[in-house]
Amino acid sequence: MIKNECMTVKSQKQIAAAIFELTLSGELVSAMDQPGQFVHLKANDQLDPLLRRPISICSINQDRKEFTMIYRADGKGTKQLSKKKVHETIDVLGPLGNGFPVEEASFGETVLLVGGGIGVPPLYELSKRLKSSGVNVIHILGFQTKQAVFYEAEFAGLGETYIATADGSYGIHGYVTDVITSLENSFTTIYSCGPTMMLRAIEKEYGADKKVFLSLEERMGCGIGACFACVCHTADDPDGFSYKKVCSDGPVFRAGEVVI
Amino acid sequence: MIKNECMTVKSQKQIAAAIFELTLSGELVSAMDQPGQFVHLKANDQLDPLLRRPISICSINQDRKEFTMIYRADGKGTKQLSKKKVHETIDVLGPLGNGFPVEEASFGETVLLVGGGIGVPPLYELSKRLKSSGVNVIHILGFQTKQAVFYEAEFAGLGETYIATADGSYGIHGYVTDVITSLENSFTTIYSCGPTMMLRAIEKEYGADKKVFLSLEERMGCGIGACFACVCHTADDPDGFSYKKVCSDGPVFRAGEVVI
Amino acid sequence: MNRLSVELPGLSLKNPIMPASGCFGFGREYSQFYELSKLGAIMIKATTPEPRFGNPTPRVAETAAGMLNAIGLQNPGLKKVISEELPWLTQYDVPVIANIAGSKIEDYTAVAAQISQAPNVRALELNISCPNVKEGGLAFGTIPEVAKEVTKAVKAVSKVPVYVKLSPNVTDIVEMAKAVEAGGADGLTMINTLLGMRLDLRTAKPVLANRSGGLSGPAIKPVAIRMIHEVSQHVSIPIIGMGGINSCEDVIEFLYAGASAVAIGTANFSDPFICSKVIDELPELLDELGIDHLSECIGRSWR
Amino acid sequence: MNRLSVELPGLSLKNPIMPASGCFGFGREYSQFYELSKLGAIMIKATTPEPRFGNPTPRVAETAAGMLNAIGLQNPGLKKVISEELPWLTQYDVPVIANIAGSKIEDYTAVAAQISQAPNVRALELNISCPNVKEGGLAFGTIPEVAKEVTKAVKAVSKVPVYVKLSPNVTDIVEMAKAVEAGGADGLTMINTLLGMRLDLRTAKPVLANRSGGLSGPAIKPVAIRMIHEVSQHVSIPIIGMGGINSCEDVIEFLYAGASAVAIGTANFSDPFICSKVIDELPELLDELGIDHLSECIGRSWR
Ligand SMILES: Cc1cc2nc3c(=O)[nH]c(=O)nc-3n(C[C@H](O)[C@H](O)[C@H](O)COP(=O)(O)OP(=O)(O)OC[C@H]3O[C@@H](n4cnc5c(N)ncnc54)[C@H](O)[C@@H]3O)c2cc1C
Ligand SMILES: Cc1cc2nc3c(=O)[nH]c(=O)nc-3n(C[C@H](O)[C@H](O)[C@H](O)COP(=O)(O)OP(=O)(O)OC[C@H]3O[C@@H](n4cnc5c(N)ncnc54)[C@H](O)[C@@H]3O)c2cc1C
Ligand SMILES: Cc1cc2nc3c(=O)[nH]c(=O)nc-3n(C[C@H](O)[C@H](O)[C@H](O)COP(=O)(O)O)c2cc1C
Ligand SMILES: Cc1cc2nc3c(=O)[nH]c(=O)nc-3n(C[C@H](O)[C@H](O)[C@H](O)COP(=O)(O)O)c2cc1C
Ligand code: FES
Ligand code: FES
Repeated sequence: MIKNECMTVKSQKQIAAAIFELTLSGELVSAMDQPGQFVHLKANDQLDPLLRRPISICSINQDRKEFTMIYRADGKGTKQLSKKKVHETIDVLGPLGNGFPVEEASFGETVLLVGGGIGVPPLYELSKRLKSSGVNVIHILGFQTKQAVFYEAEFAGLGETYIATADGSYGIHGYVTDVITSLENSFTTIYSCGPTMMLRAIEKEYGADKKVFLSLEERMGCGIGACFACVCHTADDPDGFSYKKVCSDGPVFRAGEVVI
Repeated sequence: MIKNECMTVKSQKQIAAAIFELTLSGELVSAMDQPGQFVHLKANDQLDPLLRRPISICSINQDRKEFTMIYRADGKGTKQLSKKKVHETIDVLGPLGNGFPVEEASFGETVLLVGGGIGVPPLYELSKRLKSSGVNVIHILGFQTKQAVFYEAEFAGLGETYIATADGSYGIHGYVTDVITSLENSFTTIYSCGPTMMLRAIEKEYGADKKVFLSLEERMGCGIGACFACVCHTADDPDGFSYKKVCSDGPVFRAGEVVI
Repeated sequence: MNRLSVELPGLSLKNPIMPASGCFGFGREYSQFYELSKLGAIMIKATTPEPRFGNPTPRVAETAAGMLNAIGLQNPGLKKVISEELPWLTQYDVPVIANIAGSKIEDYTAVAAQISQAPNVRALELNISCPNVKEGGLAFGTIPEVAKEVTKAVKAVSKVPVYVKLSPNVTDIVEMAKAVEAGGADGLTMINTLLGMRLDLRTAKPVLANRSGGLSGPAIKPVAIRMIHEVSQHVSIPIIGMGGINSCEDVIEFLYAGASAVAIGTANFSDPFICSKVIDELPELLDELGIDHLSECIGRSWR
Repeated sequence: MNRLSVELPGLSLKNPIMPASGCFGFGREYSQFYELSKLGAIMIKATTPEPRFGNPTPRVAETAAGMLNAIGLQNPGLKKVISEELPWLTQYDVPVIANIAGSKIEDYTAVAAQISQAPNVRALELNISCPNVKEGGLAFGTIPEVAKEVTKAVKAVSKVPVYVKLSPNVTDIVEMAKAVEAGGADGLTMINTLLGMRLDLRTAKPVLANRSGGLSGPAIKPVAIRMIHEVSQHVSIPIIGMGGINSCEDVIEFLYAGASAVAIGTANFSDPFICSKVIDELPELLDELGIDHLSECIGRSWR
């Protein structure tokens, strides 16, 4: 059930270069049931910026009716968001979309959670859920550079965690795909979120042999499936009329389901 | 010398229905030398609302580098202004325009200060200055209704003060012009600020016999004389090409100087 | 007395508020938020004879107090709209205005002839002004003679009144309005989006895959008001106004300008409850303004 | 090397930044804030043969991310501009672009012949697109043949290159641009304001005394970018771009679209230092984008 609520800022802090962690509380949290869903936010009641911003849910605390997200303050909307202080409110529409299927991994299995940049956050709630189902989680998290790294300790607390940086300033020098190749090939499933290039590489390499779930990004209007801004072709009809909407059919798709 | 400064909110409080008193501090105050000048404000760094808002200077405290203004939070810009809290900053351009000529009244003279609604504030600094020059000040302040009345005590502390309300809910029932008529005709000068209708009535009645100074209002673009948004005809050439700019030639004009 | 009711050709509206075409799909998504029967009417997504996938993504870009879109008329095609979407909407007590589009006159007549027979379709909205479609659609919206022809052709086959949606991207909007009135239009809807573009600072290329797109939202409201103000004084058919409406105050401004009802587009994206809210809040604003019935507002700026 | 320099017909610009006509008077007021010699050029307020008082007030109204103006070309007239304003500006090392307006061809030629002889006037900007003047001025900006004629006539008498300022209120901006190019224009400036209107909620009447006015500011930027993007691919004369510029990023976007230099209008009102700031900040943005010289940006969206 999608809700629209002015939620209250519980905490806001910068946790890496231009990266903020924001916790909100409100009734809307009770509707959050899948990792990988997102919320659509408006941090102002003015006309500039006009549109909502889609941000993934990073972790959920039902007891406290709180959820946390992590975002990069880069453009107008996210910068405005980063100025919100404790006790102020933010207009939240959510939870939106279909998240990662936790049930696809069973007790004792090993799965890879592969994240790139601001694609990392939704993997955190996912990892917590998988872990509590007894799944063995391995995290491979890629960042541009050392200053951009966040949540290493949090992920490490849940399972083996590899950090890669594109410039080699921290962790493994290279891309997450390099790290996957270097691992022993004992995993059954990949859950991934990050830049399109990264998702394409993962789909290409592992889409055929493993269960692979990819969370896509697309520019959005409504965020709920009404405006057709965020469609992609389905893989079985790449030039035809059939489509999926990233906002309401996704953002998580099974590899091979849509054209990315 | 006009300055542009991000000034700091020292206090902000509501003092009547939708009426706020705001005190700002900064170096810009040192340039404020006349009562009746105004500042041009922008309370946001977004594009909505886009334009600055002209607000009169109500009182100046050079020692503390502070000035106070009083405004009605009515539309977009002023509502936004009213949300600004202590320690936040506001972008101020000022001081602008030419204020009331204090020197036109001499020691021992009696002058009327006639204000209507949000035209009342600039008369406060004026009154303080006149008083300190030994001028006898009488205030006639008109408001719509009881809830809109402000600064009665402040003005009463400086001189005789009459409050009129249009609906009779407080003070004298009627308009400021009614009050003037009822007074003994011993004053030499009127300084006035308020609705155009009121200024016209005062000009018509007293413009010929008394020294009358009127502060006009006009929609503004630049506020500094560059855009020609705020012009009025001069009284000696009411259909011709000669003009005055309310922002930079005014906002205070001598009765009979411009067409109002 | 219902202070908000409006009678227009083919349309008995409970209130003057309807979602604008393309901003509300076929209503399914927004039905999660409020009862669709509450709406004055629904303008459904443009329907073409065949299904269309539309343009590549990105299809939207934000601008100052506005947005650009280049959806490219994606829709499931006439058959599916008639067999799936319109029947679904019959559960609600709300008249449907079917927005129809195409690239040649036959497209328009093909869709009009069939869709106008659906029981809940009470009017057609001829989209002769979509800026995001390459194949010649532009001429319909910018050349008065062509606009008149397509209007005439559709009128000849439609079972319900026909409203023509005008493009603001013309030198003389009054001339266009008069042409479609002469072609038999029962009403006008205006305005569609302004043609615009946004470039990406890093790549230097357009943000939209389609390069240019249609500008909507509050940014275009002054243009819409100006055009409706002009056109309403020169035609005798009613106007459904749109372009940047975001509040009750905006609705009243459109009525003052000369519109008889309004549609809300982009604002649904920032506030999914906007249509419902505006309907709830209108009576209070009328009280404040001392207006008994909404109809008193129509054209008050020039009457 | 000056990374910001631009060479245009008649104009050797230190940088591509100039205040737009009508938003900077004749420079006097802004000279309180910064050294005018810093500017690439100055586009002065429109000059007509005789003094003009302009329209009644209110002359401005705010809109979402924009504003409407209906100043009505108030100016002191040719004689005073030549005897008082232009000489005052000679104290600054800055080329002047004289914006000229009128209601008949003879007005334009009369002003052009004389003002183009002023030593610091390096180019003319033909304002054939002012939406706020009643007497027939509209035809110059909307009918290609008429625009071509006035361009030709002015070219025949001007001592300096002639830039023609295009109105966005047309169906086909490329056609207009080509017409004035054929008329001999040395360059284009675009865009002027969009026609718009705002109504007062209480009175139901237009906020502007002139009823309608010209819409400027960030709201219109996507329209400006789209038009410059189109026109720059179809003419071989340079474009000075304007419409909603508020930042360095906006400047670069206009250059990418195809402008060779830019003018800043409305933004001067919210930030009197805007031109100066943008000039100061441009080099840093070029560094960030890895651009050596600004000229590399021109037309990059379509090259
Ligand atoms: C399903 C989903 C989940 C996301 N989760 C996160 C997250 O957890 N953390 C995070 O930092 N970012 C996330 N993003 C990306 C985030 O939405 C953009 O970074 C953000 O919208 C940019 O807004 P801005 O104000 O910074 O930029 P601006 O440049 O002001 O944005 C302009 C417009 O472009 C859109 N836009 C710009 N970049 C993107 C993008 N990458 N994806 C979609 N729209 C974009 C904006 O929404 C806005 O409409 C997610 C995106 C999607 C689609
Ligand atoms: C010289 C001068 C001094 C003023 N001093 C005061 C003061 O001390 N206290 C006070 O409360 N008000 C004062 N005003 C009026 C004040 O400027 C307006 O009330 C204010 O601009 C309205 O802004 P808004 O955001 O509430 O309204 P909106 O409706 O959002 O305003 C829209 C646009 O119209 C302009 N506008 C609306 N009303 C007026 C108006 N009455 N005068 C000029 N422009 C207007 C706004 O500036 C803005 O550009 C003064 C006006 C002038 C010209
Ligand atoms: C995402 C989007 C899709 C649109 N699709 C259509 C469409 O299919 N048919 C149509 O006639 N207009 C379409 N429009 C235009 C709107 O119906 C409306 O005329 C315009 O957006 C102005 O109103 P607004 O500012 O309230 O959005 C679309 C607008 C948007 C933003
Ligand atoms: C108050 C005002 C006055 C203007 N006067 C003129 C003018 O005299 N001549 C002219 O060619 N353009 C005039 N313009 C248009 C601007 O030069 C510019 O083309 C337009 O405002 C778009 O740029 P902007 O969005 O940066 O303001 C005026 C604009 C404004 C806002
Ligand atoms: S964002 Fe509107 S359909 Fe997905
Ligand atoms: S407001 Fe611009 S000249 Fe007065």
